[in-house]
Amino acid sequence: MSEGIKRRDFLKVLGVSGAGAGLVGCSTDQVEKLIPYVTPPEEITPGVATWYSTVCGECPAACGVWVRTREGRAVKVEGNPHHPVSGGALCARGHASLQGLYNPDRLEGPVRRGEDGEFQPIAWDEAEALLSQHVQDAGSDFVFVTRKEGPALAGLIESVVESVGGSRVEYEALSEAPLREATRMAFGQDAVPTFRFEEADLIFSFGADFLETWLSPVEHARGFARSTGIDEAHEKARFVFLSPRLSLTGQNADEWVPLTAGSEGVVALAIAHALVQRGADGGPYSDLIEAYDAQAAANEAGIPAETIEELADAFQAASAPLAVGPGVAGQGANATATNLAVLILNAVAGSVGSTLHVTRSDLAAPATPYRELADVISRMAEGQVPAMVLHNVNPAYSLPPESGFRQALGQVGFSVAITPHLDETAALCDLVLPDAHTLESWGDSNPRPELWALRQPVMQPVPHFDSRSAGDVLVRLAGRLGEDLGAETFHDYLRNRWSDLHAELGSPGGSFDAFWREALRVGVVEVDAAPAQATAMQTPDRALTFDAPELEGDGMALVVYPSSRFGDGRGANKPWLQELPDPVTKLAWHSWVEIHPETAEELGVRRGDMVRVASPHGELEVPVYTYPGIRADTVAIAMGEGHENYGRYANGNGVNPMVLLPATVEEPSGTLAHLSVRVNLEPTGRRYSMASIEGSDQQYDRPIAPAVQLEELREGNIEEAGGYPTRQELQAIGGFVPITTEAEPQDFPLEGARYGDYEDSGSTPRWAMAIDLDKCTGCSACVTACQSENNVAFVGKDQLAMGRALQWIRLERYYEQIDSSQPGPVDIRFLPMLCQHCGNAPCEPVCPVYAAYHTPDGLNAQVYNRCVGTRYCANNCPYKVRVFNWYRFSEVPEPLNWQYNPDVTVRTEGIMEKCSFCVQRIRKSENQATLEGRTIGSNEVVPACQQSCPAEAIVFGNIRDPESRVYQVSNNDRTYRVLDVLINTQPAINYLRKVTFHPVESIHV
Amino acid sequence: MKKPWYIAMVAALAALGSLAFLQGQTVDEDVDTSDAAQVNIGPEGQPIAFPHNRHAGDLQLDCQFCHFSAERSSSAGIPPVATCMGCHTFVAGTERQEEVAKLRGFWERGEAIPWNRIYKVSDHVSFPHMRHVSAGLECQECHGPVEEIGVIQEVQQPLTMGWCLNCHIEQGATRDCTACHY
Amino acid sequence: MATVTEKTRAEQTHPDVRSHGEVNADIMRMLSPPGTWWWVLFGLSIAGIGLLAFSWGNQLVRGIGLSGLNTPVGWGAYITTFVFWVGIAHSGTLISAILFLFRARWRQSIYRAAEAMTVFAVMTAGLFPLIHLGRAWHAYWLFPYPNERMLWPNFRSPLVWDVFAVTTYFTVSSLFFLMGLIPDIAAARDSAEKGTLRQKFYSLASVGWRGTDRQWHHFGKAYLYMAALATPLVLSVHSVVSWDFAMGIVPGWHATIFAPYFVAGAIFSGVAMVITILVPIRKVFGLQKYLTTRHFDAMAKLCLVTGIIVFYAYLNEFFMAWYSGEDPERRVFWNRLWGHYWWATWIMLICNGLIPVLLWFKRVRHSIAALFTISIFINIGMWFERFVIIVTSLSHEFMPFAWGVYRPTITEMGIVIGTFGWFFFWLLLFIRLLPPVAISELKEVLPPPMRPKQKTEASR
Amino acid sequence: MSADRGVSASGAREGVLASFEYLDAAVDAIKRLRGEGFEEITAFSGYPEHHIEEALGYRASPVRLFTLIGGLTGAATGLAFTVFTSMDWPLVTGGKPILSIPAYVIPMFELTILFGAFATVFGVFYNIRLPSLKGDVVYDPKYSSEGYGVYVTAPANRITSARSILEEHGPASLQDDPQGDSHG
Repeated sequence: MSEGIKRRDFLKVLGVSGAGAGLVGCSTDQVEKLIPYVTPPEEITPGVATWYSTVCGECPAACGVWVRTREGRAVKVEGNPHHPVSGGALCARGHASLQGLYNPDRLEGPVRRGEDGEFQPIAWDEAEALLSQHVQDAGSDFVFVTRKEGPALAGLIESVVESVGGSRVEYEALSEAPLREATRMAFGQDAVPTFRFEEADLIFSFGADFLETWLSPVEHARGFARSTGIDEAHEKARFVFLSPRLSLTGQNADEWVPLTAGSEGVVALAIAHALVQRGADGGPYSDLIEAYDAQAAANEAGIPAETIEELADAFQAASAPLAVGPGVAGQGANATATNLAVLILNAVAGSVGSTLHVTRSDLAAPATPYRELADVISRMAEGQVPAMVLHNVNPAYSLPPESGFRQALGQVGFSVAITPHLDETAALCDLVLPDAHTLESWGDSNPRPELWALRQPVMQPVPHFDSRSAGDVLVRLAGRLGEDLGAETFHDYLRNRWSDLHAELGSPGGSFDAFWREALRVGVVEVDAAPAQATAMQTPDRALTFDAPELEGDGMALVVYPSSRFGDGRGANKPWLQELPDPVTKLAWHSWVEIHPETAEELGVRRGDMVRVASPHGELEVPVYTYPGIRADTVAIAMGEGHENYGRYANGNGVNPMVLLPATVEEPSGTLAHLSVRVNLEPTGRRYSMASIEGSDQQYDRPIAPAVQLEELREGNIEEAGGYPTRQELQAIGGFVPITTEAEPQDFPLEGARYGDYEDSGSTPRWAMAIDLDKCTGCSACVTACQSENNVAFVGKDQLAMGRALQWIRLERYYEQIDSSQPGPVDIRFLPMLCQHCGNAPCEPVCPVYAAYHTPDGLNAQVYNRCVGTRYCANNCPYKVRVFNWYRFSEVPEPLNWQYNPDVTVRTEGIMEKCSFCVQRIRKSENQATLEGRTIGSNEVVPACQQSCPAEAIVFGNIRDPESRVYQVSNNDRTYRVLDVLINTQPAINYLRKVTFHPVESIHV
Repeated sequence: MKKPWYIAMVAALAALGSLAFLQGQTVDEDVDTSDAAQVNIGPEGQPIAFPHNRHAGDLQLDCQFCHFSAERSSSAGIPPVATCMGCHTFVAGTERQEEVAKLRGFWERGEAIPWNRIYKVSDHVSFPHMRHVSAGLECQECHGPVEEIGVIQEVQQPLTMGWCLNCHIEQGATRDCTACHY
Repeated sequence: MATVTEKTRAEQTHPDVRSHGEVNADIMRMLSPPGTWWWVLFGLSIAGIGLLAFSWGNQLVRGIGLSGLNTPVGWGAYITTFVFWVGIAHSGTLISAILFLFRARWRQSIYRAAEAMTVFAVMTAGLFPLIHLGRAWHAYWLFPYPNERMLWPNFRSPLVWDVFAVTTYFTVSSLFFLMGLIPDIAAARDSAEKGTLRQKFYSLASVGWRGTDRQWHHFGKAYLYMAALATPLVLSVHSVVSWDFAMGIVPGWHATIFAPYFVAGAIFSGVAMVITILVPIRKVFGLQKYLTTRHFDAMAKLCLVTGIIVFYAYLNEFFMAWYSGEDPERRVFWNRLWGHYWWATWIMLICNGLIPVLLWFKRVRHSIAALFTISIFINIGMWFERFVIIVTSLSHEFMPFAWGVYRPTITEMGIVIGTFGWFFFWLLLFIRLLPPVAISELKEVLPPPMRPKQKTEASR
Repeated sequence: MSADRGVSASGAREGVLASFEYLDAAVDAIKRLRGEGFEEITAFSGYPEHHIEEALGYRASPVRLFTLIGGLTGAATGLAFTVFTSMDWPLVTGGKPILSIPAYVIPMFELTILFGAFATVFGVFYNIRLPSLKGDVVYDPKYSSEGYGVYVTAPANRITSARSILEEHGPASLQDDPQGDSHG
């Protein structure tokens, strides 16, 4: 069927060690090669997946993951259920790490800048010799810049740098330094607190995007969903978001306090003040708190004073309140102070020790903030840095140009970049060493004191690229520098460190080899958690100003926030992430500036108009996205896009907001202040064709994503509260009578259809799904998970702008209540829309060739190879979940195609496709069950979306079995089926209504 | 009067009908036969002239001795060179020892043997070997009398959908499309 | 037998036609070697076919993505034009079959051209189901033929009904057309000079027709039965086409009124197209004798009636949408009038609802120029009607979040325009090679030659 | 009418072909001939002239039977085919029954028309013995444009009386046909 990548091409690569690699993608007319192993790796069976546990390297949260490999190739990344951070879930960026591994823009080998200024290939040994030579010569002036790495690699770097007496700078564009500094000041601990969202019953977020980028999103999302999701006892935590802009996290809030940018600190203190007035203990900060009364804070924040009082009442009333923030976007010149203020609020409310824990931190040395890099830059500029290594960092992109990094790098005698692929920084270096991808290299992580995890290579290095892991390079470098590490490879070095750790931990699990193997198998080692310490606050060791910072320039405050898809921009060259519609704006492949509709009106611009955004430090042109979730006096731009030299999928997409920012150092934490300028917008008169999947953000009273107020739910009258009256029709005799529908999703097929294969289909499973909209956070991880599992192609900006996105899951987002003018309830409904596998599927009878039909086990099947492409089914699908292959989107450059899942057909042009309920997983489980001589279990099959969902909102199984989880979850007052009351499609997907605290105006359809 | 012309007319119609039917009986071009029946490599096609009749026939080796994963995986598995060397380290072969020499060459060079694939269904078909093995199907049902053939160079069966279906219907196995197509 | 009485000229459909022989002479003159204008038009239509071939070929190679279609709007210009041509195809059989059964005396001189138009229009329409397929090379899977894979088409699908309806319609209307041609081809054979290629061709095509009593007898009966078969067929075909939409649950499609609504629309557009084509033919060949104002008057009246039905259907749709109380239904129609595609809707309403009102006036109906202009407006309006029904409905369905906009592309326009070249290519060939006016049937409505009075006592 | 109709006398046969300018003349001539017992008459005209058919006393044409049988065959085929294919590989679509008869009515209907039409065409050709490129039929090309022809055959001994009857009605031309077996 597919002329492009054939599933069985994977067999060809069986012996990657051997000749196989070159043969991938050879076209079908040739006789296909079968490449067996020379010696078989015992754990690999062709056609059967092998799983390896490792650590995700996409962000510092370091989730534990399992990687599924087939015939020696990684094809899917999934959360490691044993790992407390990921808890079995994974975010979109984690899934997309595969496209980093197989990225066609990875360096094919080490390159050195020649006389002509162009990069020339160079042999590895030569390159390493060159490196050690320069490091040697540089001696104490040698600088090693790295990002936050695992303990082992960090330690190795440390010792290498020390061996020549040089200096090491650890740089993270998204720095939690202010939080860390505030914690140090408040509790005398150089640590990042852990936040237990799961245990909170009231959550205040002062702009912390803890569901997207802040610290450990997946872990937070799980806890958040568990606490704010309604439970059997009809209890749910409440979430208030205090920030000038609603991030995705904010969109999940029950209430929004749209305060002015930077005023989070004073508001937090004012709430604390109000609490103290209500009898709480201000502790050492009592005097400080005294200074901040509600009215003053309210004035500064541009909100009514009552709001602060109400918030204080709520916070006091709550049994386990929790306040977090601010996020990176809120890091102004007073970032540390604001963090401190929020910690004070927690302390005053007594949350410390319950929902917020400050523990002794064994983390590798903290990411030193921008200040130290700034010093290095000045030294570089003065030519005092003869040699430096930049490992997996991209300051040339992620720092404001004003920092002068680019120019300074030019003054460095010999600059070396160790990175898997060329980026803006590497492009300026003299020598570039291709680093192995994290999925190809060894390493470890220690995200929490009590948590250790190993990173192991899940496959042979991708043969297209002659890469070496930084660890190995550094071990050899140390050797050349005369440092004796007692290790030939980084693997040995890691083992040594871990054997020390093993001894340190008192030799758990007997011999070290056993311990090591177990660590590799399970993927995580949990040691006795260090007791939570220092819940008592100390007096601050220095004075701080909590007031909102004075923003430079005039016009509207500019919020620069980390993208939930690209973080600081390192994910930008992964098509899946580019193609993933931003959870908030539903735009893909480009940048935008978010401005309030009223502001847009004043400016005389519409959504999609190009505007020139000018700050005192720079300007850029970007299309307007009118967003009701942002204050009228604020605009926001996401980081991550606007790359110039980062690969074919990133270059030229959108803009990099850093050009608008000054290189201001925040004191005392020394991080880069993101919130520091005001900007002016000026229409250019040009239009921009935005790549959006959003048709309308309104439900028009249709039975799509209803909600119910908590009180109503408790009283059990769900129909009145946003429910739908039973449909009635007028009949000749008897007047209005209810329309009869088969009520239960397990009723399939109709009696009349029980023939042939369908005779006993009353007893076969009917696969069904339940999605709890009260849990779904709209994070869109399921979208990418599905894309990765089901070989869903990406289409690119132009095609997506035409409305040809191929993703099988569309995360719909509807606005019910959203008002940026004053504090109040916010109600935004998320609806993961995928094929509903209707019992009465409108798409099936219209297909002329039976390409769409219903299987006896209740799947709405799409037979790709039978499809002729009339698109009638898509027209007739009321949910619009069928997508069409307009071109041969599946033909992607080598080796991206190595990621394709061998269990799923790769679709070629002219074919309709859609969610299959991961039928390949169902069949696999059936085959397994048959081999074991049993029937398939009701909860046995876990589709990719459910597996990935950090909020645990999705449940899949056989709904005919009353014991199945899907049946039990669906058996709920809140259960409804989208559009069912309107068109009686009898979907197999049961949604559970969102629950709100405020009244929901009834929807009558 | 002049009857022949309309007799001819009827005959022509009949001819057309039967033509359509015969066309139906033959394999359609959309069944990706380029991967299936049509594969026919030359006499020197396989890198090593491996005599199935010698191993599976004379020596009575069990198919799954070499195709090790047939009973537990959807793919039957191609024996690693090590498996061959298990015997051929000692057995130099009776006739055509040069072929065994080739094998040893591969082994010494640590190279994989680039066998040419003969049996292959289209890419939109998933064929779980284990289901068929566990159902007690003989390998020969699909692969023909391998134990009598020397160097396998062409498939013995059409490997087309109709051919699969006939067996599925006879055996009372499922006819559901998504059993094979997904 | 009673003597055949003389008619006064006023009562006759063709007052200016004096004798039977004159008819043959005039019609045969049309088959004489073509003039430059014909070659110009012929060249244009060849160019059109070239455009069609290029655009379609390009689309086959590069992918259906060259069209502007997207996820909410899976059907667009292609299906629109398909329905347009199928509609055009309806007037022919209507005029030849239904009016034949109704014994409408004015059909004789126009039905041949109308029928030819029908056949060619179906040939054109038949291209689009192929063109719009994602995998056109698998189109034959829609036909029920015994195959190795033991697969059959899904007879529940309106598209399979379509395959049956359209192929049947093409076959039957072609048979009807060719059968009616035989006596006239014989006439052409008799008038062509011996030994020429034309004469050979005609004598072959006339299958030895002699015009004997027996031949006329069975022929007339057969023609009647064919008409009786074609009448329900012509009504069924566009009903089936309408069910392609009405069977869907798409708001704006799912309506019981669709079958009659579409049939009326089809006849409306078909008759308009007949006028559009006959006016120039009449002018060029000087057929004023045969195509009198009374013919055009009758066609105009037919237009008027069907136009009124169509316009009623429009209003009815809007009313039902409002009356249903369903938001999806209501919003679709609101969106038609005021939404993204408002211009298409208003073109449709003006061309099909407003302009035909002029046909109430006899002066308009008797002005060939006015009729010609109006008929062209109607053709445009009817194309947009289908566009509105298909595109506006699909772009505004149940899930607001999935609403989308469709813009036709160059490729689509090229193919749509190209098919006009294809259509006129056949039409031009036809009027040059075969008698475009039915000679024998025309004579049926002419007064037969009678003996001068003084001789009549011979019959007692 | 055709030679196989009516009593054909023994012995050699001759024929006469008369061309008439006027319809009523031709019609009267035919009536007279039939009155005199001449049954083997072929009339030529350029268009279907019901006066002539009346004069020759035609009854209903058997073509309608072809149409009827064809139509019924079509309907039966349509039903059998749709039902058979649905049962041959039962697949449920849209929760509808395997046998969705209402949907099958449409293919049935179309096949009814199709088969009916084919049968009709076959029927007419069969009944008028066409196509035939037999050249020896007595025929005058001008009939297809104007005028009428009356061709009568009779045993040699009676042919003169036939010729005289024709002459009485003032034919435009008159020509003898020695074969006398040239009925179309």
